[in-house]
Amino acid sequence: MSVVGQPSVKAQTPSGAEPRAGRVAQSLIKFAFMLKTVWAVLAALILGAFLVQLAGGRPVAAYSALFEGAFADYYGISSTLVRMSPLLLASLAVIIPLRAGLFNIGAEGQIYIGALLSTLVALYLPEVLPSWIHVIACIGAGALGGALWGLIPAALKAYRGTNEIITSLLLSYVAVYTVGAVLHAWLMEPGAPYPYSREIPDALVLPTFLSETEAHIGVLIAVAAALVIAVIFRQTTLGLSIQTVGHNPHAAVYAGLDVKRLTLSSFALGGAMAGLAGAFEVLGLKYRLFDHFSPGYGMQGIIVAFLAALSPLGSIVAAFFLAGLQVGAGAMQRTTGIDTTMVEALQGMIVLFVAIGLAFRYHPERWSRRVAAWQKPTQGE
Amino acid sequence: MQAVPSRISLEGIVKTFGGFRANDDVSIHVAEGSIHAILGENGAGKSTLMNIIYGLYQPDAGRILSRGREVKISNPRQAMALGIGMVHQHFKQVDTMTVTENVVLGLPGRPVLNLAQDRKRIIDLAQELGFDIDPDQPMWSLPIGMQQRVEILKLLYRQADLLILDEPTSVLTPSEIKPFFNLLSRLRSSGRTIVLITHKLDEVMEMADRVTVMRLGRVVANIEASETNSRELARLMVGRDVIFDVTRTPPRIGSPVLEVADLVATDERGLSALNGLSLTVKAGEIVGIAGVDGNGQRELAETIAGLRKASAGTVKICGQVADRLNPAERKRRLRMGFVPEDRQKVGLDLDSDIAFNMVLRSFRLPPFSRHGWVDFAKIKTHAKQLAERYDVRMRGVGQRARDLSGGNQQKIILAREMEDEPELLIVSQPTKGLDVGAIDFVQRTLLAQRDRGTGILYISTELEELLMVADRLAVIFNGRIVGELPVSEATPERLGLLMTGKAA
Amino acid sequence: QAVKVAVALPGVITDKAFNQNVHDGLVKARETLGAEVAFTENVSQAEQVEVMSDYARRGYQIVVGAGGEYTDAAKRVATRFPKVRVVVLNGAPTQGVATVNFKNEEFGYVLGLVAGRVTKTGTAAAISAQQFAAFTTAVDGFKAGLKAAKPDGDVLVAYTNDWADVAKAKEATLNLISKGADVFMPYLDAGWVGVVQAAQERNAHTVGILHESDNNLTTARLDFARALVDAIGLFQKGQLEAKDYRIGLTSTDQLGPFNSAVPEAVRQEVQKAIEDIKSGKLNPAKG
Amino acid sequence: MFDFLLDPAQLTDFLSTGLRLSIPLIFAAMGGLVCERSGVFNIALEGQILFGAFGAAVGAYFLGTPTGGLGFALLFGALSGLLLAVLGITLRVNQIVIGIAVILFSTGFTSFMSRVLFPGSGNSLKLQGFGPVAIPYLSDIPVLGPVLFSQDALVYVALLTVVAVYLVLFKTRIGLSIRAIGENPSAADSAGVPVFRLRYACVIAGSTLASLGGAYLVLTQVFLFSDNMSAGKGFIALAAIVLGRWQPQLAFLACLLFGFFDAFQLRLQFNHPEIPFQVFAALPYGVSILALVGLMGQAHPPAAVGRPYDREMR
Ligand SMILES: Nc1ncnc2c1ncn2[C@@H]1O[C@H](COP(=O)(O)OP(=O)(O)OP(=O)(O)O)[C@@H](O)[C@H]1O
Ligand SMILES: Nc1ncnc2c1ncn2[C@@H]1O[C@H](COP(=O)(O)OP(=O)(O)OP(=O)(O)O)[C@@H](O)[C@H]1O
Ligand SMILES: [Mg+2]
Ligand SMILES: [Mg+2]
Repeated sequence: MSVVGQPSVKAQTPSGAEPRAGRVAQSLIKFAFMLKTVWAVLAALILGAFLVQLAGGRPVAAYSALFEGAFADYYGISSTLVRMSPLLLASLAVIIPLRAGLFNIGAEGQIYIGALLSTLVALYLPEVLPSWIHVIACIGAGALGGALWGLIPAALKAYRGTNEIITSLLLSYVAVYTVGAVLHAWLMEPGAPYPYSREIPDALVLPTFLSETEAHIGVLIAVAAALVIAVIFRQTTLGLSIQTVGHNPHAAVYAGLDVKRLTLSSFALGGAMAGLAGAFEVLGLKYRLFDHFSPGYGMQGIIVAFLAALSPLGSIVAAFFLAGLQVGAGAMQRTTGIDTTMVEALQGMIVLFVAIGLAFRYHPERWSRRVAAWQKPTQGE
Repeated sequence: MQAVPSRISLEGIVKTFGGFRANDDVSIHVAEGSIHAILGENGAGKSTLMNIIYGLYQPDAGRILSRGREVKISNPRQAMALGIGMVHQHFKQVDTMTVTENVVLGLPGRPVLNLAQDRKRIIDLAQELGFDIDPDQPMWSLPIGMQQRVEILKLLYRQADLLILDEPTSVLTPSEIKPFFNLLSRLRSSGRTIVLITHKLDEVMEMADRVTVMRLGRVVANIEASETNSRELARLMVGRDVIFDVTRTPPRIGSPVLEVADLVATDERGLSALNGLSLTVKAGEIVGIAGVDGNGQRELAETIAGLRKASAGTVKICGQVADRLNPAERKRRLRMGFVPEDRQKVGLDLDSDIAFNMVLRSFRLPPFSRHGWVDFAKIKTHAKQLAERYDVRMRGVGQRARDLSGGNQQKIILAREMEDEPELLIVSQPTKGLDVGAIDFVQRTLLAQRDRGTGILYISTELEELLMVADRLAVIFNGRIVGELPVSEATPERLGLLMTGKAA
Repeated sequence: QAVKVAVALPGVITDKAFNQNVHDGLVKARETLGAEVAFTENVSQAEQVEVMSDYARRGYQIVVGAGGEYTDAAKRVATRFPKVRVVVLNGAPTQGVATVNFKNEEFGYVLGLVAGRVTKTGTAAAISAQQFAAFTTAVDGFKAGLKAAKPDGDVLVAYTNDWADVAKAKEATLNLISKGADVFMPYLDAGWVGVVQAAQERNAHTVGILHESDNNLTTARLDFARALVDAIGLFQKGQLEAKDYRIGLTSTDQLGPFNSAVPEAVRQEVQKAIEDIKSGKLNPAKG
Repeated sequence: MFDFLLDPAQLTDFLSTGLRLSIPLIFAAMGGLVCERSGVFNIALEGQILFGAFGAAVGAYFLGTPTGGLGFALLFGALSGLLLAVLGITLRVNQIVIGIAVILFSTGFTSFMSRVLFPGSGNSLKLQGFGPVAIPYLSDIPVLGPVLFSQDALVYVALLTVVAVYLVLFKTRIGLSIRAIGENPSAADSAGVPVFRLRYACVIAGSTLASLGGAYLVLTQVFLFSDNMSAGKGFIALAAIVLGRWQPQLAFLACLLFGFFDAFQLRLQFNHPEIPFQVFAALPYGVSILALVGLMGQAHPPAAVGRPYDREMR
């Protein structure tokens, strides 16, 4: 019989006595992992360079146009910010319910209904109120619209167990058609060349914070919303409760949480974010309700949400990135004349590569083993 | 060293998880045709080691030899090809499929299924083993002991000759253990090799030929069963002497803290589980619920805790009718603690950290939060204190609950529910899967609670345990209490009759 | 010095319809007028102002929004860049912006007239993706023309909801055929091909807007390419004003070749109708 | 409103339209169903239809035969499936993200390449497609004959696909394994099922099926490629899978439900010009929601769907 000495729990990091070179190599590798998103974008751009070449463009010129157009000049940045606002809000509409374990792929519909309600309040609430109150009412109506539309799949889920992914998706189509039908039957400006409503009163147009651009304060509100959501999830019992429901509904019941109510409220809160995006498109950008006004913000919001690994703060960065990519791609097209469709393909590739990059994680022990293996032959010499 | 050839040998196995060494230079030789027990505290690395043999985990270092030949087992299929079969600690079954489908799954054969034929063969094999199994039942609907029989059937259907059984007896009721051991003996005499993981030392002494004891990822002893005894094994495992007899003072009984009257409730399938059950627990006493698993124990606990709706009857806690209160309110207002039977599904949020799990049921209350704002610093200190007191083996309170071993998960729940000064405490199978040190600790803590005046309802299928800690026993059968008696008058025979509904 | 022209397009330049037609205009302007041209395809509504402003900033003197939905964006860009001439095709008359419109009802009337003379069932149909002004006015004219030829005739209208969905357009047409329609006026982007295919398969006819094909009776050349070239020419002469330009139907040149299924008499009748519209004797929206 | 149901000619057209609108949905839904049953969420169906359509156009254009088109469609579908599998199964990238990224990429890539490969011809390509195949005798039955038995070859393929998917999933050994890895991959792995290999196979096969939906659009419906011609069909197919509770036969019915209501709404539109057409356009979606809500009981997706399997995770 053999009794081995008693190991302690602490002394279990693999070999503390690594050679110096090994440690340097390891920290370099760690650093390289931190930059994985950068590598991903680079890889996509290199692959995309072939497409650019194929489209008859010069990659370097094209890419510098992309970068400048998105981030390096006043108007580019403002466009990026304007685009970022709906993407960010749409991503919050995905993130909040997903933390409760519910997948909302219907942000698009919530955006449309938010825009519709906001427009109705803008056009039909009597202009007796001070305009700033009226503006707030319009914004609130947008949030309310989105929340109500989001409540439908949530309620079906909570009370009937209906799959919320599909109901929210189908309801998106219904929402887009609803806006079309309301415009057609009622709201459309007489003689308009395209289905759109009357213009909202000037007093209700959201102020801009960068002159001569479309950069409306909705952008700032969106960022503020993301911060608030982040705080809710990090610091409040509501956030923790939603998260517990998402992790394990049985444990949530055991913890005394009202799972149905949290289902409803997380979806409604998410919908409200999407609704805000709709309201801002009307109040800050188009000043009217247009048929088919969203270029797919709902779906893009899903991408942002996942690129941000479902973190509201990360969403700010991811939305800024994706918005910059879109704006820059447009600028690249205008500067160099490269085909728009190629630019779309490039965007898809970049998103794909960034997603791949995010999947790679740094495992210290694995790399320390590998580094040690590399060093063996050199030490033998 | 080995006269008998080694069926499987592990040499210098190392396995790390995120820098943590779960197995640290482990070497074991399992002799052909033997029953080899592996013992160790919760989290010692037993399951990890078995998963390595079965090809589910890849070791970072070390060799595996099957019948003396070095092998690389990179997936379970290769393990199966080497004649290795495993029953996991948490069963791996497809709940939605039937017994037959689960048994057939993964086997080679004609592309078109012929389940009728398999079904027949399963029935034959089951008969041979003395199992009473309905092959057409979906897996989820089977009681857990039955599920285990299906798992064993699965291995034998695949003609495994090395059976790895990870804590098989922790899910069995006492009456099921005897035939189970008989089966193991028969399997051994038919030439099969068995690796048995368990926390029950008397089982080891009864069954095993050889014993390996693990501590903190290392092998601390490799020893013939005939050369040792329970006490020594316990000391090797835990690192200190474990005293199995608890000293108890007579109870100081107070007023009732739990009054259950004519409770009626149904289970998930809508079948009646409680049929007018009545029961009282007073302050300062431990009432044990004895019974064969599946006679309404789980439903009783859940109904009292507020997780299940009663269709009739009332539950009074500390003199107040509790029927309309949710679990949190019962805990907060009526000072009721509850240790659920299913720790992973109900008791814990596995994806959150240990600290949060320590306050899972109270994070919305002061001092852990105020006006909706959470005070994480308080939660953390609180968790650290509890973890220390309950000896939770972890890397820190920020670690995910999922990554802990089962025993340590159980300790989190116990700590949380007991440290809140409850007046009523419902504990359901509190020692399931715990090592001897931990069981000892839990029982002492429960007795201390009792002496402080808490009324405890102790539900367990382990008779010995009940006889050791309870003051009074109530026997449950078919959703009703069929007999109550002070523990001094309880004998296993008398209880046995009551538990099978043969005496009233 | 070359004049610089930029266009924002809602669709793609390969649709063999509106977008491609506008793009053709750009190409022609480059070739014949030496203009420096640029364009962006698939401009979403949210980026209209961004795209048009960016062109204005880059020194393009004429910035065109191809479609009525650009009217608002154009107004904003025109205010912000008073030196730039902003043009909207199919746009609503707007202060500070040059809008170019065809008198859709006149073209529609003539197409309806031809359809009415050729139809055997007395039922024709118009198909678009969305309901919008240019289409509805064309349909008004189409109805009036059809009724002039066949007083008890009828015009059905269907929307596919997607400018480019060929399959949907084809199915809509097939169903309209079984409902009795035998002449079709598609007002679509890429989707028109589906209408033509269905008509060919079932021996029905189309009257085209821009496009031509075998079964096509005749085509209304709502020729934005030419309009665009003309506008640029005016600009070069310093004459392109911020006003509403309306292009009427004044000669058979603006129609495509007649199909053999259209009798000579009908061709004469068309000629006559054009004269009457020009002289004001005929109100094409009312008949 | 329903008068067309009484006229055989109109009824035949209505039913044929409904069936034709359903076919791409059926292919995509069966493909998606196979993926989801194996535990992989394939949200990229929309992009794969597009890849299939593009592949069909490329094949038919350069090889000059519809069979060539079919071959390329299958190839493109399989490649897109391989991409999804490598990323989603081996690299464990979030399946939702890669799905959407593939959709984005497919839209741009196919439009762009169609300009490079078919310069100037765009949507006026006139590709060789498959013609209808009349089944003797059966095709003479009034109404049903023309609708069901004198259809294009790919229509029969679609119907056979449904049967095949059903039989494979529920009557074969490999089907049992597929259902198991979608439900509990860890259990299946432990029982000896090659989880990774099988998921690869399902994703590639499923993606290939979805691409057939695109091939159908090009080779039997419109004989040309046009930008973004999938037009949302992939998303509807996703809905049909859920509506059909992950059962092939029910998902098939869900696709028909959708296709027929789409055909129906086209008819309602021109019968009721006074009502905004959007009301009708929304009809198939609304009906699907009602059907989803109205069905008794809950539908549970395969338990492991969307979660990459990692052996060493607890
Ligand atoms: N997949 C994993 N990821 C991270 N940590 C793990 C994993 N598997 C095991 N561990 C850790 O390894 C240690 C050993 O766990 P293991 O399950 O082998 O213990 P055990 O001896 O079987 O305990 P018990 O008796 O409680 O079942 C534990 O600390 C556990 O947290
Ligand atoms: N723990 C793991 N988690 C995720 N992927 C793994 C893991 N182990 C192996 N793989 C992947 O699966 C592939 C096959 O590995 P392995 O042969 O061990 O699995 P398997 O069960 O036999 O599956 P298959 O036979 O289908 O490949 C490897 O190439 C690797 O990419
Ligand atoms: Mg274990
Ligand atoms: Mg393998």
